[in-house]
Amino acid sequence: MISGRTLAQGAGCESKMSTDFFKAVAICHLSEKDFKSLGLSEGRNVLLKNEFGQVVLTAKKDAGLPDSMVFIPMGPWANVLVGTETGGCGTPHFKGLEVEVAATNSPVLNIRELFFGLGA
Amino acid sequence: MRTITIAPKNAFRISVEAENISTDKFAPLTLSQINSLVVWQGNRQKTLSDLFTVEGDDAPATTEETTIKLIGDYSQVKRIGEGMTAGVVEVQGNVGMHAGNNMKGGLLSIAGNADDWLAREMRGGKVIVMGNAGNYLGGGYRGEKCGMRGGEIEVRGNAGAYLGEHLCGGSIRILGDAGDFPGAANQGGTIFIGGSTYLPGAEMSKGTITVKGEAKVLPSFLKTEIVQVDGLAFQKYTGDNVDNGKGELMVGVGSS
Amino acid sequence: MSEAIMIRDAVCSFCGCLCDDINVEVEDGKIQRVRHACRLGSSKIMGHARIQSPMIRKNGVLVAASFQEAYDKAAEILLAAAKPLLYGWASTSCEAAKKGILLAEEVGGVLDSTATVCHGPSVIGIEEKGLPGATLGQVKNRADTIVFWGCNPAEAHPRHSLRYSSNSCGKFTPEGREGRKIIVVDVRETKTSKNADKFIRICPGSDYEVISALRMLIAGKGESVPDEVGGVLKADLADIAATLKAAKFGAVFFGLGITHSRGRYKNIDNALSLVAELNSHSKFVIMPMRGHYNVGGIGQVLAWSSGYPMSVDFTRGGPYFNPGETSACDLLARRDVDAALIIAADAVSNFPRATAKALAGIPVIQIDPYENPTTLLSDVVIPSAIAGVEVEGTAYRMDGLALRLRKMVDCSLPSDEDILMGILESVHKQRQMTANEGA
Amino acid sequence: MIIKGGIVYDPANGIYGDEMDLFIDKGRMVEAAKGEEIDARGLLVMPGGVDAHSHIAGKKVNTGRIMRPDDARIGTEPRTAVCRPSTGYTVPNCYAMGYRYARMGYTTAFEAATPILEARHTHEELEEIPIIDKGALTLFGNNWQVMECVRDKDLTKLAAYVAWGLRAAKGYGVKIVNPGGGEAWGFGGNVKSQNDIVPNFDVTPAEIIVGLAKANEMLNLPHSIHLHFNNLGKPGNYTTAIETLDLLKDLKPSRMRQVVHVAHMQFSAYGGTSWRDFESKAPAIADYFNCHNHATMDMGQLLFGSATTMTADAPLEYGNARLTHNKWSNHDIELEESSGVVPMVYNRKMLVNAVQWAIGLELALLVKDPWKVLMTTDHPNGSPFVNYPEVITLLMSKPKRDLEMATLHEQVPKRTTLAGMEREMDWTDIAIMTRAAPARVLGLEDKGHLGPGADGDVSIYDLRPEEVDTSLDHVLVKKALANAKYTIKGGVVVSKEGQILATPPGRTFWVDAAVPQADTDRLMVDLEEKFAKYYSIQIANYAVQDAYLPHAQIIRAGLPVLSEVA
Repeated sequence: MISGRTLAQGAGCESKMSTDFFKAVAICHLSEKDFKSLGLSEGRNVLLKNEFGQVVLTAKKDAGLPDSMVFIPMGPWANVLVGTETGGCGTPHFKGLEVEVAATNSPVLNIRELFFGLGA
Repeated sequence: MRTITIAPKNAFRISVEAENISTDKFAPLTLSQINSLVVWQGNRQKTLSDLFTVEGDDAPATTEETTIKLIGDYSQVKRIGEGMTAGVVEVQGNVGMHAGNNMKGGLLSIAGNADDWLAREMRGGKVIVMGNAGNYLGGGYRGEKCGMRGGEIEVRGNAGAYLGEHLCGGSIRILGDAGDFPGAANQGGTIFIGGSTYLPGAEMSKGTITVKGEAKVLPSFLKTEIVQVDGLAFQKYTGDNVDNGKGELMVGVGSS
Repeated sequence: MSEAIMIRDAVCSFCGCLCDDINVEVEDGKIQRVRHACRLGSSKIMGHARIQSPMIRKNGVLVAASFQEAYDKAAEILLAAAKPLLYGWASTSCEAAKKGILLAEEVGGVLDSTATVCHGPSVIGIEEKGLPGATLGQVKNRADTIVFWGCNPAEAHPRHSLRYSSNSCGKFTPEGREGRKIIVVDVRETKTSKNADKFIRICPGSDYEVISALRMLIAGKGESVPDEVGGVLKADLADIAATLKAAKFGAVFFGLGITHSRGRYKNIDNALSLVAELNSHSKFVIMPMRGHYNVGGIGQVLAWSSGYPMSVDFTRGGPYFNPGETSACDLLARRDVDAALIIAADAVSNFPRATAKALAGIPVIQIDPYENPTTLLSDVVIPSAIAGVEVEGTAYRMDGLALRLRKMVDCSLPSDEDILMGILESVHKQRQMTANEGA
Repeated sequence: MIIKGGIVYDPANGIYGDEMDLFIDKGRMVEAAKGEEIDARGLLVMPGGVDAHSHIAGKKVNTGRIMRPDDARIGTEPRTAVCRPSTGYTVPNCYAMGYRYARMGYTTAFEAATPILEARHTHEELEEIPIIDKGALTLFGNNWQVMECVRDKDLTKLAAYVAWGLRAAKGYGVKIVNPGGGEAWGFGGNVKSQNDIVPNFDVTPAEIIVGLAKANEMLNLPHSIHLHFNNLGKPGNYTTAIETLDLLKDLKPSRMRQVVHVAHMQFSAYGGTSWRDFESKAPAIADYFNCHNHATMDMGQLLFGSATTMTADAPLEYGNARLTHNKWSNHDIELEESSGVVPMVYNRKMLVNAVQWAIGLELALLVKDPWKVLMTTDHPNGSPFVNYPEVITLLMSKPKRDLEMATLHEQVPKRTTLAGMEREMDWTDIAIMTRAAPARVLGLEDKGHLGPGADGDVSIYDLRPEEVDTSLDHVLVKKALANAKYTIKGGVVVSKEGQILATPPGRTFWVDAAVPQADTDRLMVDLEEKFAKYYSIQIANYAVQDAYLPHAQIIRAGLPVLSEVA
């Protein structure tokens, strides 16, 4: 799993509670082949899981991605899958994480739902 | 022989900086003087007795004849044994960051795990860890050209990333696995890793790194011969050739 | 209706490009139109929904409060803490940063910037090797070869290519894109790689090895390099090495693709050596693609104030620096702070989930123009005016160049600088009261 | 304020160790005043120290800090009720700079090299340095507009540009560093002599230097051109130095001062053909200075230990980095300059370093007139400024020099003439080299002396000039100079016995030179094209805004004199 900036993520990062930001960021890019082999179609969701957490995202085809790699715009959804370890130098691994991906019928949590229970 | 035993009064939420817990600092002091040594918890300056119970012989002794026993959990206590030149510091559990910083002599033994930066810039003496050690074991400070310069470190478990960075002397022995980049910019120290690791010896110019298990080796190392050490076969490499390094890297045969 | 005013050559305060040719049309005290800015800049300058009033959490709910009440509550939280974290600083002015450093000294806290989750590894790399760089105009006027390594300016810094790099024209580069060789190194195809002459796809986490192989090839020691490194054929690497050596002026821009991946600061360290060595053959410079518009500025201010550019621990009075120990993510993950002030950054969104969770367990003060997930778990929320739109100030571009941010429109909210001064004054006041009570 | 009974050295006013009272009122020296009395009976009293060449602020300095956390940790001092925290040794933080200068009795220091484009940054840092008064020299020697004016022999346009550039940078004077070499470095090259053609610009370094010197005098600037020679730091470079100085010997200064100030002469007084046969040519350089009156120099003394080299001479720094295999930062500034930073450790057992150490001292001791030699270490290139007491005691004590010499590489006496040098400086020499001369060289009329109207900057040392043997008691002298008994800045005691008592903000001097509007109009045509095509920022955002100099002190120059000439 790789997370990183996109135009839409950048344009929305000062209105994080908005639906535009949700649409821009709560997504998961997959290669065409992976998209097909998971039996996905436009608008379907995927469940991503690793030792740090799990998150549901809307699947999106990306011709530029190699197989077995997913890309998620940087932000709170991607960070569910990121661990706290910084290797002693302060920066967590936001890229190059192993995740399991499966198609799912579960809904994508919106930003308030995503942080429900975390707040005071 | 004078033995002083210290135990935390409570568990620490905010880490404690206790560079005064060292044989050199304790040796010339009576117990009540030791009790009033300064420790820091965040921005609060405290005395040792605010946070710890201190027991043992009251009469000062030489540093060589001083032993400090640390009972309880010290995983949130930093800089224990900093700069010590002789004597013994015995940690019965885990220890926090920077234990044995700039240590020059004596023995620091840790029964549990040690956090990052153990024995940073060590110059002499011996450190033994029965459990695991964190990142930057025997490393240097940020931006310095030299890490550990002398002495001996042994870790019975695993070690974290960047162990022995800028190593200028001394020896480090890890019985388990080591994290990424052990012995980076090694300038003359010796590292032994019983288990596996990743990209050892980056930019090393001198010294030796032996990896008994598997290791991903940089493309800038030159594969030379197979050598036998203590009945085991090792693939020998020289490097790091990006800097025309003359270091030796030995990796157990059977790995890539 | 008042007449429209045109503000010319204003500085955009979105990303590290700090484009300074922005024209803004203001009418009735509102921004009507933004010219020359990219989608990111326009979006920022046109504005979003704002927090309207200071808020203090009472019985689990944020309720409106006065600014003074918010300053007093913030000061109370900071004074009660043995180790407060003051985090953010990337999207505000240097003037605010200066006050923030003063506050961190005053309350004995740890000050860290968002660099810690983006180019922090670059800083550590620079501490190992130094930074052979240049201003962006030097690249524009001279570069005939440009490498984008692990960065995607087409999405993160949309005007970079036209103003400063691949597509810009200058004195010795009149042909612009036509006269340049563009190489993109990444783990995936991006909009940036589509504009490249050569795209090198490497395996995730193999940056260090690939750079070592390039250093060997450039030094003419390629014989021992294996046939494939990091998923790239040696022939392709040799080809790149030859291109780099033949450059008249080369520039390497690198991004989070290299700092966030396995190897982290060692990747940067190696890239810095590569560029230093290339200077024996051709002229070469390298620079990080800084994200938030003033993440460079907080680094500069902190360096001249404390000696260190990020992750500075003031708890013992004298500055101490050690990323991995004094950096925000580590302190939170280790539960080694007992209060936090988050300013001009959304830590809850941008930190790993478990790290963000640690913020829920301690009192949090937020200073920000916008509501975001950090607001959800803050105890004091103080809305601020936006530097570079509503307040003047200083920002440092990704190449270290300082520019003056303009004020385009009025705002009834105080600036970050004012808010920090308000908190600082309350800190002094409460200290004085405690001292008087003691006496 | 009254300073009672000090032994005063104020060479600018012809006072050489007289016992007298001094008076300060409203921040200035006056004939008589009342108020706080400072007991200075029998103690050494001098004007506040003036450092005319030091790298204290700006991008280079901060780059040094950022790449050297190893240095920052050395000088850590916690915050106090009066002081912000201090860090660093060779690259101290801003606060430490102010406190450490003040502790030594210095009240003024000038940043030696600022590109116009990055002057905003320099002023941000200068403003953050407490206590001392400051100024920044502006770099012109590799500037496209300058080279084009010189190529076109358009001196009036060049003068208009210098005036415009100083105003844009809020700069104090004209600094020239390896002219032409910085431009050549834009494509990785350098110039090898003052007569090389600068690639793509069809001018020579010699033409740039002479052109800027003439413009400097046309503008009647308080300071002369401030020159870092081509080939600096290279064996055999003393010929470049002498030949370049000779280009300027017939120029008439517009004020009572030199025509050229040579920065850190030590680095340009080298003989030999390589580092193997490297030797001192200080005698030849000193000879030139003794026979000519158009030039002054500062020592650029090198001391053993840690340093951080930082200069606009970027190709030199690349060479340093490759030679020492050390970290290397470079920073090219579009259309204007280049620069570099490399940490360094000077070792007394290394022949080259030991010879360099000797050269600085030879220069100061061989030049007969102390008004021609300023004491500097080119902070932090030769050594950090906190080591000035070491340099001063080396100049004052032959026994101290002998002690040092005994620890050096044994070839030093063969490669230098220092061993045979008997001269020991006195307090008058020192007061000139550290106070009166730097102020005069910079053209700071109210600095470096204690006459009525001068700034109320006074340093008082716990030394009795009438008792102390500066030759034998060098340990005592060095200790006393490190922490003045009192440092008074603008009539305020800022430091007492090493303790900082007050941190008033210092002023920043800059020079506003008026030029005929017609020249500026012609110039703007060129500049507008440059900004449209080549600069990466708009002309509207270029000049340093007034907000960055809340404590500005503007010195006027230019037009009236221009019209007189016409």
